[in-house]
Amino acid sequence: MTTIVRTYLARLLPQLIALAAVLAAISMTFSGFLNLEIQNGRLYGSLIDILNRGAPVVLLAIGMTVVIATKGIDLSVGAVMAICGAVAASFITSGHSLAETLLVTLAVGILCGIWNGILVAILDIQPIIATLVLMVAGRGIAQLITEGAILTFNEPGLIFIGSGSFAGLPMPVIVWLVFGILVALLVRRTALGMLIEAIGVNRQASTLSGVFTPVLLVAAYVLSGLCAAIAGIIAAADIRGADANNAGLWLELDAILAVVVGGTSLLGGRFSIAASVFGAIIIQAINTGILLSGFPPEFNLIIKAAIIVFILVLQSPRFRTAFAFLTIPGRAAKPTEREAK
Amino acid sequence: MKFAKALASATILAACTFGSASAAELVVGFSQIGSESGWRAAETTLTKQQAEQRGIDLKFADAQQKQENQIKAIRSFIAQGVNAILVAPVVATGWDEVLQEAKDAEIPVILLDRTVDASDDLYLTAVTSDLVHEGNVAGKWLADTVAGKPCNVVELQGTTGSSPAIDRKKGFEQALSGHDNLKIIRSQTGDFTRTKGKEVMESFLKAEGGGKNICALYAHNDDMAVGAIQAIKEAGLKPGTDILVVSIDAVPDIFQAMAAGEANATVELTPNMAGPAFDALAAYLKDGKEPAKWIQTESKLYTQADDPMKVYEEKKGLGY
Amino acid sequence: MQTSSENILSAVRIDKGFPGTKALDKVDFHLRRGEVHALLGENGAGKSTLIKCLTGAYHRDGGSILLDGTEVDPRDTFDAQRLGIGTVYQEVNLLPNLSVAENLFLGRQPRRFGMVDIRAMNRKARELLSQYELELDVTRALASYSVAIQQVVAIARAVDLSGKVLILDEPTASLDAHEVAMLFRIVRRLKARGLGIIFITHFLEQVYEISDRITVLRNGRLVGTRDAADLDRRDLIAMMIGRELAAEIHSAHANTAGGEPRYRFTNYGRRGRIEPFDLNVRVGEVVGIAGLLGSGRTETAEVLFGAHRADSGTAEIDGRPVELSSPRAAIRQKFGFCPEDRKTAGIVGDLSVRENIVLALQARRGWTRPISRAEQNRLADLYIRALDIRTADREKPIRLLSGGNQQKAILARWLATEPEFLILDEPTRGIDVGAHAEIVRLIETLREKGMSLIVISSEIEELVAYSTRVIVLRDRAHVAELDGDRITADQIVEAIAAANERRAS
Amino acid sequence: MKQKYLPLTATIFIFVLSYALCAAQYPNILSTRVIGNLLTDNAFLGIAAVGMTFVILSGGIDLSIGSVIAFTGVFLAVVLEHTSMHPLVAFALVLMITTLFGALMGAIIHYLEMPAFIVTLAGMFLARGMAFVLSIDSIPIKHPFYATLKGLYYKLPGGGRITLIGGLMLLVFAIGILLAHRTRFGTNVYALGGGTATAKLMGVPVASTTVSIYALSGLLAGLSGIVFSLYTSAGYSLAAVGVELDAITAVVIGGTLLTGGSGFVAGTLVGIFIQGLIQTYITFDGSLSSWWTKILIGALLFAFILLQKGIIHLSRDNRKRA
Repeated sequence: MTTIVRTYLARLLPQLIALAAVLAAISMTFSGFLNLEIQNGRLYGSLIDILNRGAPVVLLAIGMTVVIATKGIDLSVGAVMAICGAVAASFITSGHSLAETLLVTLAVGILCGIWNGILVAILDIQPIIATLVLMVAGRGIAQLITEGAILTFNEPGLIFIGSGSFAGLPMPVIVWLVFGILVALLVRRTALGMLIEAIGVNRQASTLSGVFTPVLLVAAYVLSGLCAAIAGIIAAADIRGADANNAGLWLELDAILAVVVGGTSLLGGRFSIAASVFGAIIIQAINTGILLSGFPPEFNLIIKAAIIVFILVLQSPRFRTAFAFLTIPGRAAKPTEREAK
Repeated sequence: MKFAKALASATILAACTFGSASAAELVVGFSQIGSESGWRAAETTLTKQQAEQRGIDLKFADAQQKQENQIKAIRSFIAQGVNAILVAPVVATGWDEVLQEAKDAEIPVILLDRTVDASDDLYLTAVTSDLVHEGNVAGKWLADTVAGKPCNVVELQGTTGSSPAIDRKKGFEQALSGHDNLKIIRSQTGDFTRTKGKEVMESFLKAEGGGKNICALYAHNDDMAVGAIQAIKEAGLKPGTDILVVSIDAVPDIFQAMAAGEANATVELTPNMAGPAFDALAAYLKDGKEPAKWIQTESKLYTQADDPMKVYEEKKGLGY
Repeated sequence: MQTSSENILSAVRIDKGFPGTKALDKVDFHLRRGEVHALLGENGAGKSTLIKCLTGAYHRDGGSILLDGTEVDPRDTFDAQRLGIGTVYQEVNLLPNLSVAENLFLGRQPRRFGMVDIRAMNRKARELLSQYELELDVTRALASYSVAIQQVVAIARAVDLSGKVLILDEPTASLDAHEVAMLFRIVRRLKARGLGIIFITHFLEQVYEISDRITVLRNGRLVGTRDAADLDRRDLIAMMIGRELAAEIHSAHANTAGGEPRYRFTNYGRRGRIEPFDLNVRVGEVVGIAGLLGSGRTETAEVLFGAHRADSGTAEIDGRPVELSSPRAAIRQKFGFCPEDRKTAGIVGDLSVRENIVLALQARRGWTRPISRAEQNRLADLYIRALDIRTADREKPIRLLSGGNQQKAILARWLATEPEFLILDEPTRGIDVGAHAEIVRLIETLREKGMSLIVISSEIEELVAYSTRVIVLRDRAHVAELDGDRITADQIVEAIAAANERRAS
Repeated sequence: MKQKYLPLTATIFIFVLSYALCAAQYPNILSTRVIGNLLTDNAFLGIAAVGMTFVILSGGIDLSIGSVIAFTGVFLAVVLEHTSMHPLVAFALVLMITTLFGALMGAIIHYLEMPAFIVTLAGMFLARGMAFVLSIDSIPIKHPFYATLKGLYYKLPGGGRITLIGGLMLLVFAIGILLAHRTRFGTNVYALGGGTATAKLMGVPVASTTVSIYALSGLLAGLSGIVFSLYTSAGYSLAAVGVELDAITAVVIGGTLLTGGSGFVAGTLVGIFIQGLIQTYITFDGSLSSWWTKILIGALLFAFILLQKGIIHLSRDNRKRA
């Protein structure tokens, strides 16, 4: 058991170090950063903000991780967020119950995932192009539902999901924690994780070994759609309205970055949900840090880009080989060790 | 049902079948920026309504927030031979050439809601509010309200680089200059969105001692203010009381907030720019009467004293 | 025979090691001008390593290479080519999306005014190919031509580029007899032009047909170099495997399993891949499949396993009709299949040995019923021990294992599913001698346990050793069946050759 | 007809057919104005798409071009406003910067073995960030030389114009076609798209080709930025958001496979024209709401992908039978 814990820690070490470094850097520019207090029965502080604000990207990153593990990519998640937010808002305002609204919204997310999955798995279209279709059209669909306006609602139950708190933590944090753990358990306690990794590494060999690849591929995109739906609900609930234009805009890129920062290769295969979650939190920490630092906003992108480039270069296979001592055992890429013939 | 109908119309459109091209009446092209905010949607709705009332055939083109698409649309309108063109320019610069083309083709152009950085003989008139003035009104209100007491202000800017963000900041700062008691302590972009407004306000609150150092919030649009109000409430403070909230646009939701005492003031940017524009156009086409180069809409200040719920009811059907 | 005593290429005391193995141990190799020199040895003997050292694909650890008497040290294959050593591989290493002419002149296209002169390039390409009796539309994509033509294009490119030494690494593996004949005509012509040609193949007949001299490697060491005319087949084989062939021949086919066939495929086939065939397999029987590459061997396996759905005929197990529409369907019937192309269709490289072993079993159980980690470990350890899979531990990514151990792990993957019908496509290709023997032994054991097996192999002696029956394929059709005493290397070769002759005539 | 021209021919056919259908409904679409507009309005996108075509042909992707266009515009505006530098010198300088920027990304992709998607995504953030740092205002460019350049156009009968930038786009396409099909570099790009490992074995200088491809994309994005600044006479850091997706779409519609190795620069031009035609049609119709515009564009993209799939499928079948 301890060895499993140790390998798990070893896997997450680079992300933990990067997160610690980012947090340390922020607390140097802003001294009250690490303060946590209880206010109105909930934890209150910048750290909590990071967890809370990171919720959409964390959720998207969870689904994106699984999609990327299959050697795919899902560019449509931002648009699906917008669609699902719009669906949730329009259902709740037209008088449906919270349960119905949530069910329908999640179903719409799943439907979007099935569409992407069919394009990729059945029609065999390259994932990046297949999901581009929904990325382009999806926001239009969301606007079609809201007719371009911000569709506001006042249903306390739905609002609670966005800004309520439970056990001292904001609801979005609870949601992604629970969902993340559920997905992690789902993929690791069942054989799903291994089968998905097998598909990502070698689809042909997996199919020949009897893995039901089309179904699993579709399932990966469905999971991604589901994650986007939850993220969309949270984003809408957070501002008590569905903003079809801005909800999830460009978040697909943040989610992909989160997965890559989390150390999952864009070429598919080995993945770690936890590492991607940390990747998303790192990205959110950078965003929040920039806001707290008081730098003028025109520097936001440059700071973000610089930090991300730095983290990615540290993770690149070549860099890892050149500075092997920095890498952790068990995960170090070994291009030097040639395949013996 | 609406879905199905719209789908059918799109199919027809995709097939490029012959449509019933209506003749005789006035054809006006309208190049809208996009549908990036509720205010924008309301402007589109109102423009279409106004056109319908006057029996004008409005050709609507959405530019998806891109200037290049607007230029393309204007050129297409010229090629199509419309009678007049309305443009809501996404950015102030870069219009000389295409406006010159319209002028050469003798098609009058009316600018809506924002002006451009071009010689004023290139367009018939501009129906806009004064963005700097809006900021100024907001600033004045704040200065009058705090009346000499020291006050730390946090500012939620619009999208970095957009002209409302730049001008509303400028106007506000002008109003504040000379009032040493008012100080902008933090200013970040909230991208004109509720989500970002809320997120940025949360950081402001953390960064300024849980909000104790903040006396007022100035947001470049109401949407960000609405987001920020939620953040203030969640931080355990009373928006409108502990932190004064002043913003711009006067969208319906801010009136609800004002009615609840959570927002203090907003400066109206009327979405009905098309009405005055069509009036000026009609006069011009009828007897060649050149309108003034700038038809300024009112930047009306609304406060909690102005029966916010009544305004809300008036505005909520306009597609905000 | 036109030979010159002058060596065009000499490799002296070449050393090359990989972690854990010594791939080449002070190997000497001399190639004369105008000779075809066969380089032979079992898989894993060091042929490929030697070639890669000569062409700079590997950097040798020791020894020297002399080309035309001057010492050379090619940095990479391109450098070797520039020096005069060109190589043509079994899998054509050209770009299928480029035109034939572009493939021929990539990197040295004729230019006019700084632009590629496409007309001149196409003209030169046609001229060049006419030397090889090829009349092609050189502007068409290479992919639109057969492998044989692509092979000739590759040779034309290599010779045109280098012009001193041509290395042919199993060039005939996927060619039919007619194409082989064409290729050999070309090789003879090149030989007459004074090129030194190194020829690597598994087909001994071809060795005798074309080679002047033969060098044999075994376990990374030089066994010897002989004139082809002075070395008879038996001696050659003895040099290669280090023991008499006779010892290998097993009496397996004597105890042919009796009883009714358990698996009955009738008129089974798929248009464009394999002609309909009849095949019956009994319990405890090994059916060998012989034939040249491209004769439909792999296609037979794939259609049996449902990797490509059959579009004609029926399959029955114990008289009960079954639908083998996909690998999953086949696996439900307790089928297993080790594909030929281990890298692309067999191993899942980044996953551990353990995961590779449990993959098929897990896939059959479905994702909702995971095999516990303890059970996975048990299975992995069981097969690592049983099949002697050499790996530091079961968590090592399988891509880091040697070919033979990868092959054993894939076998283990299927054994873990306790199959009753196992299809092995080239189970011994590209693996070292030790593993080779173990796999042959394993096939025996499985058969004795009552499993039904189909084994495809290009190594005829191997087929002879374990098959109870041998099916011979040619031109994507089943053409002959040998059983009992008729299963001998000569008979099989004859069947293949006869078939091919019939076709050639 | 040669197999490899099939996707290109299909694309051209679709373009001509849709043009005819649109013209049947709105005869004004046939006017020289519309034709002139198609060239002028899409000039910057077309130029950037040429670079994107090379990147995609080699099997890569470049997400940074939109940001680079914005950066170029802002850089030019700032330089021309604050210094007395001649625009031509500024052009040369900015092209050098964007080319180096592209080359740097190419080098990171090749030497650090990082996926192009991520490297150019970071490049996208960086270039946009640099533009912000230079200026957040939209700065008009009032240099007389700009007016001179904009005054250069050929007037067609009927009011249409072939502008300098429209002509420049055609020139860039012509050079791009030559570069792709008539130079060793071009063949090397296709070779990389056909398979990096094999290309390397065949002696293609993989490192320098990869770096050159991204440098070329950077150069053309810079040129596209110059064109954009001429088009709008301004520099604006929020300009050209999402142009990379438009460029990718044009390349895909033009028949180039995203997997690399197959396609035509000329196809991209047709792809650009098809996109331009769709926009023109939507404007002419003038009744489509914002959202239906997006949905329609997505649907058309999907239709083109399916069409391509179909063509490839057919051609594969033909080959098997041959």
